[in-house]
Amino acid sequence: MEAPTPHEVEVVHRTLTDHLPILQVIIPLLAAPLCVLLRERALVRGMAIGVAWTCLAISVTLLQHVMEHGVISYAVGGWDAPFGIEYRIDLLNAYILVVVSAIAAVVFPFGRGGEGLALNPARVHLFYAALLLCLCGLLGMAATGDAFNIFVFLEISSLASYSLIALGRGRRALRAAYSYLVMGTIGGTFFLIGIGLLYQTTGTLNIVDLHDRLQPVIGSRTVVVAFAFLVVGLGIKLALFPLHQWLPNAYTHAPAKISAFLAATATKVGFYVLLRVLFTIFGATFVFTTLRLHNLLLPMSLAAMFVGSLAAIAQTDIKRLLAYSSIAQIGYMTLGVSMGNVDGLAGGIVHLFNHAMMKGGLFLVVACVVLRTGSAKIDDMAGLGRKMPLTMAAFVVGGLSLIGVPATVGFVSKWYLVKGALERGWEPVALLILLSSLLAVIYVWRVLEVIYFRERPEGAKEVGEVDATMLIPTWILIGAAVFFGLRAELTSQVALDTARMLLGTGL
Amino acid sequence: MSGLPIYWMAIVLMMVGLYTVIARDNLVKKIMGLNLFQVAVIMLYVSMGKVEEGTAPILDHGHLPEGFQHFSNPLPHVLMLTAIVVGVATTALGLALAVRIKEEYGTVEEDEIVLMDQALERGEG
Amino acid sequence: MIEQIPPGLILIVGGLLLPLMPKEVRKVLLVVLPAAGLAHMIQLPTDHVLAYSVFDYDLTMVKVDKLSRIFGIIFHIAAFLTAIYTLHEDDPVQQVAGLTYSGGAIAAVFAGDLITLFVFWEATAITSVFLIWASRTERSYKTGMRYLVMQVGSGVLLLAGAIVYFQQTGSVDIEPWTDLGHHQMRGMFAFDSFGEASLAQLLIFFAFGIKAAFPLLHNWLQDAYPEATVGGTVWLSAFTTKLAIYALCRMYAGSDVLIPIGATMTAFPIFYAVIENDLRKVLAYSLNNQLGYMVVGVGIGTELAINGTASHAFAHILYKGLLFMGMGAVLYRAGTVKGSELGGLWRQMPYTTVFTSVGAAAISAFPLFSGFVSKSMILTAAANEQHIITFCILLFASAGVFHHSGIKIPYFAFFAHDSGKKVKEAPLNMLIAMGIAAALCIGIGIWYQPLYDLLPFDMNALHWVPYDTAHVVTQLQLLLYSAAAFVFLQKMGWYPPELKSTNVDVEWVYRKGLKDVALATGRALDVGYTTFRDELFGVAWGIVERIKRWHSPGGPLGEPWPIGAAAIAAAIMLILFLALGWL
Amino acid sequence: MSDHGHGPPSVAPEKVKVIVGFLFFICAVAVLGELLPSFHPHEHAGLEFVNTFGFHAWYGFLSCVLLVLAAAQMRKLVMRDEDYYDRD
Repeated sequence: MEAPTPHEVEVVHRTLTDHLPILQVIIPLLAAPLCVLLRERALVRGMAIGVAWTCLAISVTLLQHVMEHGVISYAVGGWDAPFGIEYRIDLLNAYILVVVSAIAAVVFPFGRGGEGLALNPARVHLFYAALLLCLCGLLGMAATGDAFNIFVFLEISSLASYSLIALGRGRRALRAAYSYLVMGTIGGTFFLIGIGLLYQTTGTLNIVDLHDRLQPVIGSRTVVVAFAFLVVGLGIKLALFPLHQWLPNAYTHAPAKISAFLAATATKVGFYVLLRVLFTIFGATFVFTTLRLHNLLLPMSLAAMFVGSLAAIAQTDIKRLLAYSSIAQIGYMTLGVSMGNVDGLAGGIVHLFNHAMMKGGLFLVVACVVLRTGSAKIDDMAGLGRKMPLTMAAFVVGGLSLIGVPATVGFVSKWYLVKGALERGWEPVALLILLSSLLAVIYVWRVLEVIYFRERPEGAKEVGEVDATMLIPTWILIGAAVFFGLRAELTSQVALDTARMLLGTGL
Repeated sequence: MSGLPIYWMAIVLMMVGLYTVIARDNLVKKIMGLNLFQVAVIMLYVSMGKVEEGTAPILDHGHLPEGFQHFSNPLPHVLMLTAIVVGVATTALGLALAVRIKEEYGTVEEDEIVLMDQALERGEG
Repeated sequence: MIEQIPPGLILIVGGLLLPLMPKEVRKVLLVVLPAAGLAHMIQLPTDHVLAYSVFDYDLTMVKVDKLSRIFGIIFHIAAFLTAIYTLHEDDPVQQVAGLTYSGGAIAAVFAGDLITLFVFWEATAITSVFLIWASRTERSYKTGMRYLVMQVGSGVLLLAGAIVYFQQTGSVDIEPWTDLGHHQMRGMFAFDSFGEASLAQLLIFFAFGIKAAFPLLHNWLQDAYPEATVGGTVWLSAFTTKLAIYALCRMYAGSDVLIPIGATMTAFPIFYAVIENDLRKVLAYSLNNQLGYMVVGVGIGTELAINGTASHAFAHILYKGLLFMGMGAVLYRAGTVKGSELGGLWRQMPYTTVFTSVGAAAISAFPLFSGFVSKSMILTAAANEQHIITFCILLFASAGVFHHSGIKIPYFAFFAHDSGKKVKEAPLNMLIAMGIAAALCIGIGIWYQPLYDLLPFDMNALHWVPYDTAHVVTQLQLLLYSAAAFVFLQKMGWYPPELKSTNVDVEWVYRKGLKDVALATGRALDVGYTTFRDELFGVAWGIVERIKRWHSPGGPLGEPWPIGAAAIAAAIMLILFLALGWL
Repeated sequence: MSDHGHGPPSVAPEKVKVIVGFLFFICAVAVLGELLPSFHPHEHAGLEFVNTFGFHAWYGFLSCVLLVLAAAQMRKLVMRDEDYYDRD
């Protein structure tokens, strides 16, 4: 045996705290098979909630650590980067980890479990196993610094979400899950091709290392092809117009709680990976100066904003309305990216966080409605303002935030987007942002009109307010949407710092 | 024609797979197409690992085996083990969904399923 | 803590929460919220300031001084009375609109900078239009749209002015008056002739001018108020225009241009009031005329004139509200307020008759009624500053006001010839609201000192006594001989009868003139052009239709595509992204 | 009074006569009020004519007569059918 190297000595002396980056991925991963073994519904549910809160605690600790001491690099199994897999937590992923685990911590306890699932109650533990795997995948994507590892976690979370969506009531959930599976697999495979081509060119999979080694060959055809495959593959995952076709049906027919969870996290993590690919792997100069990505991303984003909003106006199903609105909101995020300046990018990043809160909250409201009335048709919500005042008030606040009314988070994101557009000299784009907000007024107002100004039809099912297990998670998310709207500096400062870091103009 | 023939093979296989996904209405055939598509990528990766004149990356008493100057790269093979697992899982889940769809709709032809869903929606609206 | 709540917020937030409440709670809140708001506002000290910052800009949410205080108080009282007046109806739309509208107006009064003012300025516009739409008729819908265009337009001008001003000075704060000596005040934006005004001054001037219903900008008022609901008109009559008077007073005090503008406003609407048949529209014209006095007062800008303006606004909100309440009660019971269809209601609605007559006496400024103790200040201020022509016009208008508001309204509604209508007395809550308003009209006329104590400048220092023999005698002469003239004209048969009609006003320009011109142009041009225009219209309409169809469920963008199509989309996007590298 | 209206007068003609008589009486009193010892007209430069005897009385009367006659003439100019704007 050779004498231990200094490196190995360091591994021996690591404490539990040092393992936090991997722990929050490992814990849900191990908890999932444990669910299958335990089987007992209450136990499994409690464990899932416990795992979610543990992950939240870990991610908050990590974020604090990153804000104070800078980037954390963790070598899995003691194999140092670039040869081993590196978990690399900087400001951006720390932020995403907090968003994802916070949403999980709020959404998992929602309801008593098992409602709205097309599943034998004796098998609910499998649902939680899938849910934990999905969480594991999302956190893993955000935490890892290895491109191939991202693919693996991407597939873990995707496979879990296909099965979760298929658990929705009604056979259309099956078709939605199937479509998502096919499209998601194409997206994932595109991503894999992109990584393969990059590996072929550079011989590394570590994201930071990739960036350095790509610079000498950045203009080569292989790199450009890899870029196209990566962006389109991720575009499918984050439902960028016109690659969004899987999303409306998936969100509409999935169990309501799953819609809330996925809408608030899955596309957000996809967006995060897009940021990583664009800015950390390829670098802003290549993306915006050489390729001029904005020429394509800007029209796609604008189309997403308008098609999503217009389609939302025309829907008769509230879940589908929210799903189309999500497509529009994703358009805002990529619009921020396409601006390629600090304000725009910060607007996109802060909107990621804001949209997670408001859309998560709104889908939870819908989950309450579906549970009480058994229908997600907008017309069936007539007169609910009186019957479910607290739930519907949450919808009002969430809707206002979607529009971007001042004092809500929606306003903060739009502020930075408009600022970014003006800075870039894209006055018409700033105008279009405001115009699409007007469309949001229409689709939110349509629902509010039904809720408050239409009488509950004679003979309609008698309904009442939902219980605290649903109201509290809903109002936590909606309340956060107002809290962070009033204290905008809390989120926007992180977003601005992150944007500066990604664009390489600071930090 | 430039590039190695193996790349062209991978591309052709990929296109066949994607074409099947696009053109076939049968959900099981779509899964098969998806499989072809994934296999093409696996072949692309595996071919990357081959180094001309390279041998298996196993040390022979701490030295390269006689007559070899290089090792082949083992990493792509390792990566593809994971990708194959992902592919198997996807196929299994996809087929399971196809079975459930067959149970619920009585068919696995997508065009028929779309028509049934639209009729249902019109009935409700 | 309680100081951190801006005035008006209680009404706005409370109003927005109303739809969540059951019917009975809504009714209680409707009355309690204005009372609570008043109690909260009263205890704020007069130099209270509440600043906040939005992004990097420091703004002032609340700035209390004597001027904002008196407007705040009367706005709360008006909201309280109107709330009582509308209790018999259960229309959440009106209740929400009424409370948020009044709350917005109150918050605007206390705004310490132009941006905050703009926010609440627009808030009053958007909330108040629902009081018109609440009539739920085709006609009220169109009227509401016209109203909204004018009101929002005013807000846009205000914002534009604020931005220009900010670029010039780097500040959006609303500055206090400059004291020029000789009891003369000057607002931050005051100017004496249009030639010397800067762009910011002009933009904001016209923003205020629209809401204050300056001549030629006035027509939205007469257009909208008669179309609102019974209660809606009472809400409307109190806030929008008085908010504009307040804003003018704060920023344009001492602007000479306001004096002829105000004098015109007092005179010309009364001609329309004489021949108008819809009695609520008569009141709208007379409201316009009353605003004229206040505008003149602002324009004069002496301490006495400003006190006169503030006290006249205070008294005016009460008696004008009372008159609209009276006509609202008639409309509610008789189903019409057309002079030609009314008459002789005093037997069936005795209380309403008495209360409306009190309002009529107050607006006519009879001694012992509220109008007398406030209006005479403005006239005296005009005389003091030797605005001779203005003074004569104001005097003429005073006689005219009595003639159409003081005599015509009660006469044609309650007396004259029996219309044969069988109606009931107004509901109790209406009577209570009218009773309180009437009591206040008389109370202020007799015990005016509490009102004078609220005014921005110390009345004792101004040596002002409302009741001296000369004031009382001359005012009585003016009014009584106007009444005699009414009798004389009726006897001679010269009095224009009440006729069903529409009297065209400035609105003709945009409601008829422009339309006719467009039509005539269309006809004059050749068929090819018409065809082209129709084609264009058809194409535009077709595009709208297509957008609708495409995005609806079942349309290509309103419903997810089958897997094959989605995969093709992915392939095409791949090609497009690949193309980026080659272009 | 005038021939306007549809039904019978809502106040009996005798009562109207009394009311009108009372009005004329207080009109006279109001003018005589200027003779009161406590009557001290306010002096304003340029507005001396306002303080001539009975000025407010005749000014009020004349204002109203002119106002109504002018308005009646104006009617010829501005009056339209009730549904004027609703027609095309």
